[in-house]
Amino acid sequence: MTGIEKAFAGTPVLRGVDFTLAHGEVHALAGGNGAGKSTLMKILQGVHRPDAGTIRVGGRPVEFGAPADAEAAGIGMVFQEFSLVPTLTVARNVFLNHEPRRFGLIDDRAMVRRAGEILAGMGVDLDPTASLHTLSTGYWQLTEIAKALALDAKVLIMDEPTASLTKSESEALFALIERLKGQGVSIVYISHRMEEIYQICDRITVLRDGGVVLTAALADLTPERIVEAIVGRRMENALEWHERPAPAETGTPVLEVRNLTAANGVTDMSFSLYAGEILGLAGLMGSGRTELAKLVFGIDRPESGEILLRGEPAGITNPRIAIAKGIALVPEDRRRQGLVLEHAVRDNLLLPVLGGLTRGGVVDDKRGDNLAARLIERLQITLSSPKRPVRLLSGGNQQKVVIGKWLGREPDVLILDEPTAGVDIGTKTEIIARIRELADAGKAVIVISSELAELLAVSDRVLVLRRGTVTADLDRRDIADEESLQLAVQGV
Amino acid sequence: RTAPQRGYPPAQQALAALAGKVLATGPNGEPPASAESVTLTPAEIEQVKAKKATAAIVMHYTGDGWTDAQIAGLRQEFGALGIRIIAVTDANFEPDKQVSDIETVLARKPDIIVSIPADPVATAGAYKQAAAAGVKLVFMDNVPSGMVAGRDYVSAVSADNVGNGVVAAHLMADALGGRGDIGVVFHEADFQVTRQRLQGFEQTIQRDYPNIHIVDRKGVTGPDFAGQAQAAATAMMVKHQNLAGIWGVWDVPTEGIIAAARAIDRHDLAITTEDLGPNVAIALASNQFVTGLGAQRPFDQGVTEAKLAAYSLIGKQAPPYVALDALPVTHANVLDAWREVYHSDPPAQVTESFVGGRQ
Amino acid sequence: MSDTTLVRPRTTIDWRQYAIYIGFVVVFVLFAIFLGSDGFLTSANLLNIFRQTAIISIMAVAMTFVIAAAQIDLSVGSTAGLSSVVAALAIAGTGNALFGVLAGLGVGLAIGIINGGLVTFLGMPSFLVTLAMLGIAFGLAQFITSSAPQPILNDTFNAIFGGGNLGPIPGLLIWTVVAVAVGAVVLAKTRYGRQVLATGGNRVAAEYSGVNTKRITFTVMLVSSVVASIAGMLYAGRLESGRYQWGTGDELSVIAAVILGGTSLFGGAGSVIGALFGSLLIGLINNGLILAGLDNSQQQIIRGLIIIVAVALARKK
Amino acid sequence: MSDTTLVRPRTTIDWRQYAIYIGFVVVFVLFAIFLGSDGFLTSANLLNIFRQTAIISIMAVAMTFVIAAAQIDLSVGSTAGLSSVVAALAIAGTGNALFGVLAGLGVGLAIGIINGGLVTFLGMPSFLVTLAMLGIAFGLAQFITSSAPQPILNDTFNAIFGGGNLGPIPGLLIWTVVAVAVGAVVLAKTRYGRQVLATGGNRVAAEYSGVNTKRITFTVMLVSSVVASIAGMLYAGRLESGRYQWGTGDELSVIAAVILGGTSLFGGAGSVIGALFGSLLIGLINNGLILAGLDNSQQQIIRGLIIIVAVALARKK
Ligand SMILES: Nc1ncnc2c1ncn2[C@@H]1O[C@H](COP(=O)(O)OP(=O)(O)OP(=O)(O)O)[C@@H](O)[C@H]1O
Ligand SMILES: Nc1ncnc2c1ncn2[C@@H]1O[C@H](COP(=O)(O)OP(=O)(O)OP(=O)(O)O)[C@@H](O)[C@H]1O
Ligand SMILES: [Mg+2]
Ligand SMILES: [Mg+2]
Repeated sequence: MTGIEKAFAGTPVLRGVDFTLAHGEVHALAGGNGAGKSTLMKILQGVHRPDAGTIRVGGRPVEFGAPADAEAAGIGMVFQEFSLVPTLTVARNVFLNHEPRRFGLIDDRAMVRRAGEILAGMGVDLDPTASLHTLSTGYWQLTEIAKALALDAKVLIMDEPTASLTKSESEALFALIERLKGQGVSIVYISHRMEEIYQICDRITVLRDGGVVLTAALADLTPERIVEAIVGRRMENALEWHERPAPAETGTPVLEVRNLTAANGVTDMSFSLYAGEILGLAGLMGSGRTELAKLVFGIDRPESGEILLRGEPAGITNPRIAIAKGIALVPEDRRRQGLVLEHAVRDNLLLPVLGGLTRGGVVDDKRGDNLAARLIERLQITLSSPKRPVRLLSGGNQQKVVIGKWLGREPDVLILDEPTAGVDIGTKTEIIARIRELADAGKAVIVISSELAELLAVSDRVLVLRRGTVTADLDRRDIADEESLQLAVQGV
Repeated sequence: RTAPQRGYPPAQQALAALAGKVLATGPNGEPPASAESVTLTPAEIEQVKAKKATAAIVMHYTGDGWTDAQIAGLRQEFGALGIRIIAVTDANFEPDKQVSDIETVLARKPDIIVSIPADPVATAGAYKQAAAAGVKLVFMDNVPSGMVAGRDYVSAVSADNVGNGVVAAHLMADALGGRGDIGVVFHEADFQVTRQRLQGFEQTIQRDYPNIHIVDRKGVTGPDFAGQAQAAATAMMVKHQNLAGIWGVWDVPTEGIIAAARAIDRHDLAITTEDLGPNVAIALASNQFVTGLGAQRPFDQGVTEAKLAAYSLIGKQAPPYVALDALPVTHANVLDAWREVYHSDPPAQVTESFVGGRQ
Repeated sequence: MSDTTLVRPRTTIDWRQYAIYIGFVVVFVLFAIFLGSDGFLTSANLLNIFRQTAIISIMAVAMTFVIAAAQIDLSVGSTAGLSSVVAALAIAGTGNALFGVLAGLGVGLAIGIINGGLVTFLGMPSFLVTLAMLGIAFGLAQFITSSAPQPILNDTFNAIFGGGNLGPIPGLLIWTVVAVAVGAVVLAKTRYGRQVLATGGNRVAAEYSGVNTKRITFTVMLVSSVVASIAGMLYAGRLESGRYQWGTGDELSVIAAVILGGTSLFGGAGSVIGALFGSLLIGLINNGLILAGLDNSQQQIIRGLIIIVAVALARKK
Repeated sequence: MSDTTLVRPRTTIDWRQYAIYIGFVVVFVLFAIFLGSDGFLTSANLLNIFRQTAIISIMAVAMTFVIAAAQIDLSVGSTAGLSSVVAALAIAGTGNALFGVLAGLGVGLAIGIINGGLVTFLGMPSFLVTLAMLGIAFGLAQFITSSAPQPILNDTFNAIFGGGNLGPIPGLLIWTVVAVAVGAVVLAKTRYGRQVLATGGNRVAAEYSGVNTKRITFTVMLVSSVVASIAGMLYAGRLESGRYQWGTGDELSVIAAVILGGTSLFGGAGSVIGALFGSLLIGLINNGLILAGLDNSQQQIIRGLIIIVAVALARKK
């Protein structure tokens, strides 16, 4: 790809980008949120048409009018925002528009079988006949990957494939990438996670504000150099752990969970959370971390056991009560749970706080705009206007909006489920700093993250969950390193 | 079930006795004047032409042969009288739409409005408003409540709907040889015209034909009159295995009754109805299902209404209520009846399907 | 990097924003030119257009909320009909206009609670629930009156509801202005309105944000029925009688007005003012075509063409 | 349509699976018990139910595709009416049944191309386009016939379309079986069917997956109109005449059948067999209530109640 330019509604997004992918290489594409990574790849996939520039595949110039053309040219993509149909099953999504057929009719049994094989190849246990809308983000992500793999593409674009995967799924994926590489498949790998990039990529290209600022073999680069290229300035390692004055784990905990059991998979779970404490939840996919959050926030109902808030039975039966009692949840799935995609960024940011903005029954839009502007500023959300649909934002910027919704208020208990999925390093630092700030101000925070490094960076204490119950309660100081925590998570 | 033998002298005599008679009385009980009595001298016609008057036709509906013939008659006569028609509206049976239509045409300040109220109560206000604006009103069939002939409106011209029902009853008796079980498909709505027909039919059957029993009655409400009637007729025939005949309140529902009889092979069913629509005319001509009907004379009715409107322009005293007698139609006279009703030759399909030689 | 072409929030497709207004102006100007001589521009006629569209406009205000919340209400027409006869019967029975009004509103409340309850608490699709209710209300109205019209002789009632004028201004126009003003402010400016839009845009996300989506769904259905019952009384007052046919088929006109006004059938977006102009556009066309002296079939054809062209033209802009 | 459809209340999915079948069986058994003596169970009557629902069922097959693709088609009823009169006129003119059929199909093609084109290439909401087309087709049919029925004397035509029987089996039943069989296979078992569901379930995702969503949208609208034109000829054959009123109001019955059958108005899911049973359930209720000797107002009330109860009960399962 040479001299690629693209603007949306007059806003330049790509300014003359050159990008080359060598045969059988894994090429990392990095950059801040809104740098233009996804847009560049969507142009290669035929979703967008470039305003200028040329694309060559195997030396031949090509014009992709639609994704079908790119597929025909042997290019497949794992979309950051997914290309899945919620009303269809996993298998039907995986083979969407490429269904195996016998006598002209779709052979569903063969389709389910082959989908099962692909998922197994990814080391995933997921029922191919499960309807997608019943599954959680982790499984959407895996289905999206399987869908791209099903194409047997020569060029495979992966746009933040591990954003909502846990370490074990990611490792399985990396092994798979190695195999594909062996088969001469070329891969573009977009990620915000430095260690992943070093683990599997050969070369890296860094975009900033729609321009290439760095292209080189990873071997000759230090992480610091890359981070500097991405954010445009030197900065200390975001995932450095600062030991904080341990909060007094005495007196009544802000939040206490006793023998909690629920239909969503949580079984006999107990723990307590103290004011000023940051509690990390580690676990495999399906381990019940999200489910725990859903129970505390009143989305799901417990069957037995109790939740105490400041020593009192919380009596939370729906999110409104939870919010009223000072609990906030940054949900795992920004598209389904976090955002009204068609609505303006501003309206999304203000939705939970409208009550506070209402004067004499009418919403005070001026104050609203100011608040929104402050949040956009603080989280460095890249957008053309707060009045445009959040749908048009880049993935990471959408995630920032979800976080912004709750940073807008000062909850006593803040639960963040995969808060930094898809968020760039610069902002990740900002978010972590903000979390520490809140804790220092005496708020209690629960952080769910599949990125253990991040978890270790923020937590004072880490709970390890497996099959919906607590298997370990570790003080941060007693955790030697990521590996030891990963072992605890896998339960070996 | 034994096929009834057609032909019943008492019924035929009753029909003969009925010829030219009008059984209905006016909205306020006025005795009916005959249409023939409404005439204009050449001098009067010149006077009218000189007025260069305009007229609006405000219908409850314009979607069938009857309203078509009415409007055709009005157009012809108004044309002859040099009166320009500035609007023809269709309320689709909705009184509120008709009120809107009246309000709208008043914006064009017509001298005359010829109209059939979709509802005597609901539309009264709007008609009074029109009368107050000095518009001359002539009504067809039905008059808004609380309006008085001569004061609020010129005159009302109506078909003899009671008489039409009576005719259909005698024709039914004739077809059934005076005995048998029959069903009735009526219009389930508060609509005077169709109610009078039902009344005429049922009363005649009960009064004159003790051996004919109405064993089932089902209403249709539209908009799919044919479909509803087919379902109703089918149910009647399923439930009453020896049903000999069905009366349909006008030709459109009757087409559904015909379809029902055809679908379940009841070719011996005797159907009588009202109004001479093309399809029932074909059924009559081809001797299938329909054995007779009572026809109105909508074209003549339109002509008469136009003349009465002209009366009002030149201050000529108009009779408060004019009625046109019902015309019994059978296989024998269907082609002539068509010419009489519509003042035009029957469609090719009707003449072609006439069995048993031209008349 | 903030661009000047500010698209207003909650846009799914830009044309929705202005289509209806452009279309309205274009049609109005054309009629003014070609029908001016036929009395189109007389104030009497322009007031007619308002009078004739008022009832649809008022129901369209409530329907805007229903559709913005990603629901639908097909029972508004027959709810109006039932309320008109119940009000008429109550007045005839008690001779008191107030009782009539209360009875009419009662009909709206009852139907709204049933519709809302079934949709909200049994999770039944509003399309089916309200379609069934359409039949039930229509049948009830016909049954309790044995399909006879119920005259209303109470002048106060007839004057307040639809019949009367305030000086030169028809009462129906006042009803419309009030309904539209309230609706527009509530939808665009209040927390409730924003929550309706959020519920329609993404029910789960709204729920996670602390919006009581059940309450929202229930209330939009309830209000729609209550407004429909008021519309029924406006029919009754205007036509000085209650009748089971009042409002028949209005559901389609009301929904059409709302969609013309730029509200998405899929929820999450809505414009009350747009709905008003949608309703006015349809009324404007009907009025103009009658003045033009076209017969019904021609009116039907041209109305369809005008709607398509108006929307298509605006789309191009 | 937009990615917001990623989220849809779960309830709109669960109950659908079996609701309609359970409802159908329950109602059938009740009628069999209480109306057995009124001839409900006679084979003649059961065939009647098929005969009376056939035309709706056939249009419902095509409408299932339209709604599954997140579109709507309100013009099917009047398209049927127009096709019936055009076919009748062509037969009267040429005396040849084949020309009649071709003319009728031509109507469907023309309307389908216009509907599909406006929706697909101008991005106009299908609700508005097809509502406008409803009026245009109806008006045209009335205009070209000056609202007179057009008798059809061609026995071949009348026999093939609706009128005739094949031995004991009504021709309409055969038409229904063929339409449903083809529709069910295409939707469930072909790539086209999957593409329709994907387009309706998440248009963007479908695009990303290489589906030509414009083509899908265009073709579902086109097929819907063509099928409607066939339905029109079935009316014509059954009633041995073409008339502009044939099909009036069918759009609601057809959509109701589809929704009852478990297709979501928001697209992405659809069941042809379900739509058939939806249509049969309505026909079953109508048939039973008429046999029971209820007058229309009572029928309306009870039909509504049965639909609500049937769906609610099934919902509980
Ligand atoms: N369809 C669109 N219309 C308008 N603007 C768009 C559209 N798609 C992307 N943008 C803008 O283009 C810019 C780049 O978006 P893109 O998704 O390529 O960023 P990204 O590098 O993928 O960021 P992230 O790491 O958050 O995924 C963003 O500012 C986004 O708002
Ligand atoms: N094998 C499976 N097949 C289908 N659905 C599953 C399966 N496993 C889990 N789920 C769905 O996913 C949810 C739990 O997975 P989820 O990944 O959200 O758990 P988690 O603890 O939040 O892990 P993570 O936060 O890493 O996703 C449950 O609500 C369940 O509906
Ligand atoms: Mg991206
Ligand atoms: Mg989770």
